[in-house]
Amino acid sequence: MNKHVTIEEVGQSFKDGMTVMVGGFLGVGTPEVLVQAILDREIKDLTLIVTDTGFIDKGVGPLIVKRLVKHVIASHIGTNVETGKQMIQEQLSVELVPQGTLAERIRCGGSGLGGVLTSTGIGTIVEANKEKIWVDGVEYLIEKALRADLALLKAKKADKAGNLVYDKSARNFNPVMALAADLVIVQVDEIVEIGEIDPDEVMTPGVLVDQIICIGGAR
Amino acid sequence: MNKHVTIEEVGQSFKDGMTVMVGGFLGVGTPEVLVQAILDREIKDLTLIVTDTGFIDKGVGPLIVKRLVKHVIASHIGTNVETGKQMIQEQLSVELVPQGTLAERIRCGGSGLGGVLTSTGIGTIVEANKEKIWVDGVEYLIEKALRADLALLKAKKADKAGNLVYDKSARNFNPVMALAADLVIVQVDEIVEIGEIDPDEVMTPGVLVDQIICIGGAR
Amino acid sequence: MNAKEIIARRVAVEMQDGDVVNLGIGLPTMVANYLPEGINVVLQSENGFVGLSSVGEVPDNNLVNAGGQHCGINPGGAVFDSAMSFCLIRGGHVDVTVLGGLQVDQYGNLANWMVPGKMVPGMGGAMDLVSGAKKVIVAMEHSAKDGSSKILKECTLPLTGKGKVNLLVTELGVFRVIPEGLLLEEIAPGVEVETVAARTEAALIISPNLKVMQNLASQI
Amino acid sequence: MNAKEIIARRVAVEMQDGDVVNLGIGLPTMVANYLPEGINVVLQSENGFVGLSSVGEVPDNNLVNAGGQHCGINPGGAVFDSAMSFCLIRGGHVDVTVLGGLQVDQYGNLANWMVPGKMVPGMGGAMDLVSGAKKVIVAMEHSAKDGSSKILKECTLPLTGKGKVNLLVTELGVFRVIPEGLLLEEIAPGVEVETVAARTEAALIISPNLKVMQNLASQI
Repeated sequence: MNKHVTIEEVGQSFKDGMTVMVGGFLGVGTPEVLVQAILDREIKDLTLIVTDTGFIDKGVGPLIVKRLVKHVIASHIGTNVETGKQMIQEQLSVELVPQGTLAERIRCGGSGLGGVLTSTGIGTIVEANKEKIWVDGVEYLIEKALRADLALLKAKKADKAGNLVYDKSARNFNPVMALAADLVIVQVDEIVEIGEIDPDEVMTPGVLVDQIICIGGAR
Repeated sequence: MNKHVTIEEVGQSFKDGMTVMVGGFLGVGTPEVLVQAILDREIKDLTLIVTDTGFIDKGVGPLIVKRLVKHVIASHIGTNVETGKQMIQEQLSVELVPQGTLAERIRCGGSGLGGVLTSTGIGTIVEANKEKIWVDGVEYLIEKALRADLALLKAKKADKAGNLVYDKSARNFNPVMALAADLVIVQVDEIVEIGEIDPDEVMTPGVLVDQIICIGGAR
Repeated sequence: MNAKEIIARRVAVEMQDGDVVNLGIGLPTMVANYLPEGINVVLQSENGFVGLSSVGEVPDNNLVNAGGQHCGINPGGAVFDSAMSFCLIRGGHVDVTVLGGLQVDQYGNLANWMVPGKMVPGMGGAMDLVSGAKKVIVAMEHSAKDGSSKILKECTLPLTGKGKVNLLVTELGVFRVIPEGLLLEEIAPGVEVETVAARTEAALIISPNLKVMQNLASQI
Repeated sequence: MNAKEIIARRVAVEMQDGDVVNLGIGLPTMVANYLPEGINVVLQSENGFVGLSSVGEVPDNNLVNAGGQHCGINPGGAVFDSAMSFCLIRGGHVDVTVLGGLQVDQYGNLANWMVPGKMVPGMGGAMDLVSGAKKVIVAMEHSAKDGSSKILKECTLPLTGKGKVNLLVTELGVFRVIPEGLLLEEIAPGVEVETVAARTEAALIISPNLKVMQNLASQI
């Protein structure tokens, strides 16, 4: 069960119109080689689920610049001027989601949960078109689960069974996204043999990971 | 900010009638010294939130045997005959919760979430007195958050800032319970200086922990 | 070969190489002993890890299975907390769960967690497993100790899950839950269909391709 | 001392030793520079860690703050994923959050994440922070660049949070949100109450114990 593959093999599963989650926070923890693979193949009409749309030249930003994305679900788009521009021109639709709600919705999508009750966004436009419910005297929004066809993630290290270890703040959304996509592909800096990562040190269990590309090997 | 205290100091915060979460699974990962401290002080009328009630002589079981508990919220009570006996005699009330739902309810209680939507328990008596909701064609139960006054946890190692590292399957409910109580007390096998645990290896951040007792020091 | 061994052997055939599998306590645990050659599965333990294996020479008090018994963890295993464990279980990341049963009915309902007035151990993780695993297999003896059928038109005990069972394996046969009811697909060697029907309260649909139970012949 | 420094200095006084604090991007970040002696706080970074500190000699590309800038992490810090980060934020484990503002009103409403038709950067983590932090402090300049008041009877921009602001600090004073409205508790040295009132659209309640803004005198 060696999940180590080449970047060419990975690209075969990319399809126009797919929904893609990409890990990272302002480009940190974003698998740039996997993003580049989408760019190279010009996979289009993507729905992108990300915490932010990066910068025009970093993170998932280039996917927006190249106009491969038709819909974005994100908490922040301010650092990539192209996102706002295309949104105002109505060439791109954007659903803005509070960052904590985004994390929970993705986690729900990967955990057999239909959604969560959160008070984040109560009294704001985030309420629009959502059900609300009172529990023990507090009003909550019902925020629904999110899933994707594909998750593109980045980790520091993997073993060949797909167990992942992340590095510092490059962890961010990667672990929850590993739960919530039909196909999970991870770019790692280093790949080691099974048994070289202590089970207690695994941050994302390999059973969630389908394919791994290693930068050392892929470049 | 040294959170290392003695077992005597810890006991001062115990109160009759309090709601207590105790980590562990069939006694593994249960802080037996902290449980003993409740026994020694005969703190009574407890509401206990646990995954199981252990055995008559292991885990939280002795709290039941000593009749210090009036209400239990748990997923499994079968390994402690006293729990069932007191329940049938109506000396103890028991709310049985599916184990995954219990974990989520505790996590919600510690995370500012009012509850989650789960399909676990649909069509069973777990539905009783609960709201149901349909989301995208699937029926879910609304399961509400749980909190406690006190959480008693166990870890392998802590630094003096309260950062925790658990050992193998002794992790179980300890990390979610660390989120969900007003006072969080942890029994550890080893206490180290701040800086000796790599931030990436911390399993529960110290900001969630109030007090630590170290077995080496306490016994 | 006793009934439990027959059942465990047959359930083992359902596993595919690489499957993530959760085995309930008791009979289901035996399935791991009969995996066909070349089929390696990753065992999930609901108390918080994958890579469950048999206990090593020196038992570790911090490493137990969901029944609280000492166990081991394979290289390539991973430990997590209970919340994550059930994210995996409910979220469809467990390919197969094998559970024991007190009753199964022709609607795919399962009752295995309590007998009112008698035994209320609690559902533990069973409700999450039947709710979330991709494939739910019930492995149980065909009849109760008093000889009554455990395979009913409709369960009388409180349910663990409603309409969630995919496959039922007993020492008499293999039954698939289909919209029309229980389809008898395989039958134990030397057992007559009439015998199975007589010992089953639920109505049975007999598969036109009825076969002898797999993975047993060579051992009998 | 410029307006931003006045504000940051005063906000710093609100911190208690050991507080877990989340500082927004921009002006709020400056608060860390003015913590009183003996007050050590644990800075939470919403992208996934506690123990945020200034960047070391060799920047690490995998260690950035919530603004994407290189930073450091203190000994005793801890890293986690974004879900856990917001469990801390929403769950009341952050004692104080300091946020910038476009508008604050007398009901404790805050608007700081979009200007329709002009600027829609998104709310990032701000809505979770105002919803979940134990104490929400808005640190902003008193007036907009065009001189108009940012402290209103009612916010006109889309809200970040409804009724969640506890304290507002500007270069002119300190305003506590109470059920009756905005209570002016402290005023900048040399500034008249009338000046503050004139530059504030919201109705002000003047505290009978009105004081000079703390932590400034020694520096002016």
